[in-house]
Amino acid sequence: MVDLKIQLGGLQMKNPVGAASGTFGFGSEFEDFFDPGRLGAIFVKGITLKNREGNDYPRMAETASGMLNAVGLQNKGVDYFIETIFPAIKHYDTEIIPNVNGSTVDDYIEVTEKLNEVKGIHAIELNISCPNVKEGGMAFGVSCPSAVAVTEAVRKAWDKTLIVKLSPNVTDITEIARGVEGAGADAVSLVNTFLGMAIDARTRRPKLSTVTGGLSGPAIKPIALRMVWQVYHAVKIPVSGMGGIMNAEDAIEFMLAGATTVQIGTANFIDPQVSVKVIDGIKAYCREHGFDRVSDLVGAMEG
Amino acid sequence: MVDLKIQLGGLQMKNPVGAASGTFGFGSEFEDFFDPGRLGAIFVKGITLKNREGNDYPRMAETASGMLNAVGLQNKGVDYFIETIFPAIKHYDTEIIPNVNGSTVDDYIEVTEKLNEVKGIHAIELNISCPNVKEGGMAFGVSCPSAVAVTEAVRKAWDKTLIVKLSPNVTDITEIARGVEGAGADAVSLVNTFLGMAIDARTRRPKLSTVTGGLSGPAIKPIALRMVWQVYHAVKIPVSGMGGIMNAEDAIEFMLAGATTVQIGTANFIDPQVSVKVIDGIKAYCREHGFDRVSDLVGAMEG
Amino acid sequence: MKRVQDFKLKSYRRLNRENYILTLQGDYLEKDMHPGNFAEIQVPGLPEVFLRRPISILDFDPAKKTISFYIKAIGKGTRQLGRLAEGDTVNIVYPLGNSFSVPRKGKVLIVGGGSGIAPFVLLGRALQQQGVETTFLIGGRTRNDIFLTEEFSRYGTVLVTTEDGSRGEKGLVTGHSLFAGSMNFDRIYTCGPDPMMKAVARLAGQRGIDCEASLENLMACGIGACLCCVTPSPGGNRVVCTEGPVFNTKVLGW
Amino acid sequence: MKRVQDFKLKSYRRLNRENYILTLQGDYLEKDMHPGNFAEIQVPGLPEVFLRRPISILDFDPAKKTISFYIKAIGKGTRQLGRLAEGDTVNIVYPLGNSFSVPRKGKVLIVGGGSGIAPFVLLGRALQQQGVETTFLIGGRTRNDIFLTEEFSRYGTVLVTTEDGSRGEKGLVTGHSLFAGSMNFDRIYTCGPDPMMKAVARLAGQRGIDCEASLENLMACGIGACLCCVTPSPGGNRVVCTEGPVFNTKVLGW
Ligand SMILES: Cc1cc2nc3c(=O)[nH]c(=O)nc-3n(C[C@H](O)[C@H](O)[C@H](O)COP(=O)(O)OP(=O)(O)OC[C@H]3O[C@@H](n4cnc5c(N)ncnc54)[C@H](O)[C@@H]3O)c2cc1C
Ligand SMILES: Cc1cc2nc3c(=O)[nH]c(=O)nc-3n(C[C@H](O)[C@H](O)[C@H](O)COP(=O)(O)OP(=O)(O)OC[C@H]3O[C@@H](n4cnc5c(N)ncnc54)[C@H](O)[C@@H]3O)c2cc1C
Ligand SMILES: Cc1cc2nc3c(=O)[nH]c(=O)nc-3n(C[C@H](O)[C@H](O)[C@H](O)COP(=O)(O)O)c2cc1C
Ligand SMILES: Cc1cc2nc3c(=O)[nH]c(=O)nc-3n(C[C@H](O)[C@H](O)[C@H](O)COP(=O)(O)O)c2cc1C
Ligand code: FES
Ligand code: FES
Repeated sequence: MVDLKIQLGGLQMKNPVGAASGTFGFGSEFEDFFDPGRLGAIFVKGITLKNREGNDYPRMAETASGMLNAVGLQNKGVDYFIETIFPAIKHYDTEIIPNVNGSTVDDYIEVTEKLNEVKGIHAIELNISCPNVKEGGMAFGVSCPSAVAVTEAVRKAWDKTLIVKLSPNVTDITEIARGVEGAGADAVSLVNTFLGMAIDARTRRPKLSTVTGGLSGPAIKPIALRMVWQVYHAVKIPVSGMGGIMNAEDAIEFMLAGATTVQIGTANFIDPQVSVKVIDGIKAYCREHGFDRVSDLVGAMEG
Repeated sequence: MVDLKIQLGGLQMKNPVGAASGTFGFGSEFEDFFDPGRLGAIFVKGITLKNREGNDYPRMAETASGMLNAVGLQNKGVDYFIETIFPAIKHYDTEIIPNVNGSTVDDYIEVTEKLNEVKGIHAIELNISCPNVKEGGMAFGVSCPSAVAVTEAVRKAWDKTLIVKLSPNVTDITEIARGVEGAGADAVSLVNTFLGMAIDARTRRPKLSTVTGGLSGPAIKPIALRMVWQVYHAVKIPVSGMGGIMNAEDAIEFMLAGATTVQIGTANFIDPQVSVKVIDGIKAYCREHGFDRVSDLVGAMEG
Repeated sequence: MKRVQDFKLKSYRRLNRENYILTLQGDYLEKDMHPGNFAEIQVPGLPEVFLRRPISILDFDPAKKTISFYIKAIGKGTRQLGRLAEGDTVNIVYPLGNSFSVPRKGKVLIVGGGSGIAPFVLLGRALQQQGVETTFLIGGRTRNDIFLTEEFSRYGTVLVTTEDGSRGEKGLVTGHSLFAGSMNFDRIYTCGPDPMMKAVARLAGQRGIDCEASLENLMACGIGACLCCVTPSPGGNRVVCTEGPVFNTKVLGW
Repeated sequence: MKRVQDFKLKSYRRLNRENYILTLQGDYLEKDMHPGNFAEIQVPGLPEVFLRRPISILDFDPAKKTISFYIKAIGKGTRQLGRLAEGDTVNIVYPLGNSFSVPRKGKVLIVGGGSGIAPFVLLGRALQQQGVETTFLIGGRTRNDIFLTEEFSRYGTVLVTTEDGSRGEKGLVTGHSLFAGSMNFDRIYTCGPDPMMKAVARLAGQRGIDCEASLENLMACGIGACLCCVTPSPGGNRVVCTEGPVFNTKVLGW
């Protein structure tokens, strides 16, 4: 028997595998494929204060072992989430974790305050790393003072587990991680997408309406893994690791590098059942390699 | 007739395609496959003041659409290059461009001063972005003041075209590009490899002896392309673009994004004849799309 | 119910250099499929093709547990699918998207071009079953670009236009003489290149005829999870893979 | 001269579940190939396999323009190569690396294990042509891991060890009774797992016999351009793909 339970900050998860924000809708999109309640957590798609239409089409481009997206946080706003979406998904036997976004610190605070009143939400993920919005987003996550400022502000408005999602588009991700740790984050999640771009040589035009977008998928895995390893050694709070996880082996590598939990993103598009396969694969690995608790994998890479 | 000639700073190249440092040896390794003199330039493998053994085995790991390397600048030192290697390759009808490395600013200066005396070398590439050495290397390239300092110092020791090779492992590559432009660089080349890592889940050990290494190949192309485009709009000096170029189409995308010349790296390992295919492909593209001069491609992406 | 499922390539029927029909056979076949539904096909064996490709369901046979696709090779993925051998495994997510509305009686026109004709075999059959009188108008550059007309002729009248006049009337579908006369259709269905569909929608609108278009779009997930596949509309961005691919063209503001 | 060249898969011969021989045929075949040379084979159709794979040249036939490889499926790439169908295109860079030295007369011992037996067909033949008396000592876990002995027996005496004693002497190659007696070999050649080669080198050294080992190593380019493939030696890091893969074990300090 392998104990899959894991603790992310104050949040108890029944297994270490979550679905990454923006890649799993609100969970219901996957109901035909498996019971979303099997996941450790669902990081639901990015939420803002008000309704957002997102960016113009085209918003997506395929790249070698990856993809660029420029969705731009299309969503119906926090009130709609609280009133309409959450009631329809809260019965899943898993943690529903809203991904909180804003153009200004006040936006972040307002969204957080509203979520703070909702029973059944035990953690939020503060997204200071979205590369696809004109204002706010990644701008907060690539400078230490602004990352600290927004984390501190949100910390005051939020009573439960606060996970801050970091941008990989920085020189030193450990500096930002330490900053948000000091500002009261209970955990960090990384990485969000890398700022990238694609051009159609034939038309000589950018492939995305926004020119640049966020790169995700296996292409970024080696960089994401390195950052998780660096942050694991730089802070005391737990890390939720992601970036190109396609199977259980990838997930295990992130845990060995120091991730307490993992999130599956782009892989959900390739195989909608991937997350349950990852859960089963982690369990099998623990059994085979003599780990009684999945938590023993965390940081277990041998130097 | 398409005019392939192109000007990189003061350096006249007969076509815009170079071989990237560390991926083409000194050129002679490819003689069986094609005449290295067909290239616009050969950026020969990284040179240091003294002989370096490089890092321990294993130095390489395959990743999704890419590879990690941790060679660590294995080379026999600048004197050996000047006395033994250069005389054997200088007959190639192309520009031989040494890639200059150092652990300290003085190292860089000393190597440069020696090369400055060599007839037939018209440009050097100052590598301030090697992620695989304990001292110097990338450390110079990820902070603007130190990038500026080493560029200024080398500028004084070097009379001809000075190309500075930038690290992509930074928050804002335009800041560093502007810094080295101000410090006297005639051109910038980008990108060097991304700091990444790989773990063997079975053995729970890092795949590289150095734990982290440099990621190259098509996986990084979208990020490299974005950086070239940003730098093109940030500085007046020309850009030599690279990162995952596998074919002519990729090379054209870099030129459309703003690269005056391109460099082929990892692709040389997959197809040793790739660079001539890229030259031919660029020529064909120009013919098809009505460009008389390859230089007209530079920055020709339509917003 | 949507499924991810492995199939075996049962037969490959080449129509010409660029067009082919793939028939897959599975241990199981979902039966709840409707005209306009599509599948997300995983392209095996090509590093450059990372994402699945959306392809309309051409036909299916519950008894044989087969499902087929009509594919036009226009790029890396669609070319690679055409290189598979019989017996190869192909993984698909299906059935996806909404479907064309099928009235209980009346007279309809179906206008298709390019690979946009694929959904019209299932649609034609469903319409016939309801006793709807169907006219198919299929356009292409030359007669070598016109496919599936034999199939369509089982379900209704087939008209053709080609740009070079090598088959049917010369010109674009929207220039067909049909549109000159009185158009007593209750609905027009269209699928094909965007400009064609928009022109058809305009002609329909002018005559007050209801029009449904099935849109193409770059998709990542096909199940409404990524929000990559949007089309603008007066009411905001619409998610093509779940709200569509079939839209009433009024909804799109066309 | 080294070449990058497309070949067609002419025949696939499966030895058992994990071991097989691929024979490729080309429009042209480089003839200047020597025992110990290898090729960098591009693995088609698998996104996870980005780099070529180094594989020793098992044999070649200038008349038929064929070249063959003995491959043990141990990972992604070597498994995928075993899934190719006849007629598939395989691109290789060849011939690469240095080669075993072939003396003009005398008596030699060849010690091989695992996939490390591949270079010894060409070597055995070359030695025979020189009139050298050759003994092959091949080791494996069980008799199901012993291959190519029929080939080898054409060029010399073949001895076998298996760990379970199911064929030949029981134990490791280095435990073979041969090593107990007086070893009047002029040279020992070895290829296989590192620990085996090191043990063989030690035994050779103790007896003052010259020893050549062909090393395995992770390679990116195979042509000396990347410096990824190194092995430590008292004289510094050696580049395995150009200075090797064959080294005199004294050079390696073994
Ligand atoms: C709901 C739906 C149903 C479809 N049904 C069919 C069908 O039955 N048969 C069929 O042959 N095709 C169909 N398509 C189109 C098919 O999905 C594309 O042709 C395919 O994805 C192209 O992939 P590729 O790898 O061959 O092209 P790529 O190499 O990826 O691209 C080649 C070129 O085509 C453009 N392109 C690719 N996909 C699309 C797209 N979806 N929309 C607009 N431009 C695109 C690219 O930007 C590029 O310029 C359908 C699309 C949708 C959304
Ligand atoms: C000069 C030379 C000649 C060779 N000749 C043959 C031959 O004739 N027949 C044959 O079957 N094999 C031969 N090999 C070994 C062969 O190259 C590897 O088995 C192959 O590259 C493995 O690829 P893969 O994708 O199947 O394994 P992967 O999936 O890439 O790796 C599977 C596991 O094997 C390890 N591994 C992979 N390659 C090597 C290597 N080269 N050295 C050490 N560990 C490795 C990996 O680290 C991993 O743990 C030779 C190697 C060299 C260097
Ligand atoms: C289409 C798409 C939409 C995304 N939307 C969000 C989002 O709203 N909020 C967020 O924090 N991250 C978002 N992300 C980032 C992912 O959650 C994840 O951090 C990233 O994709 C890296 O993981 P992966 O490589 O496994 O996909 C999005 C990613 C994709 C591909
Ligand atoms: C094996 C290897 C060795 C390299 N050595 C050097 C080097 O010595 N100096 C340098 O500036 N860049 C070096 N690089 C970086 C390349 O020149 C290039 O910047 C990088 O690989 C990105 O391009 P690519 O994706 O086309 O390979 C090396 C890259 C590889 C893969
Ligand atoms: S393709 Fe992902 S939402 Fe439509
Ligand atoms: S594999 Fe590149 S130098 Fe040997």
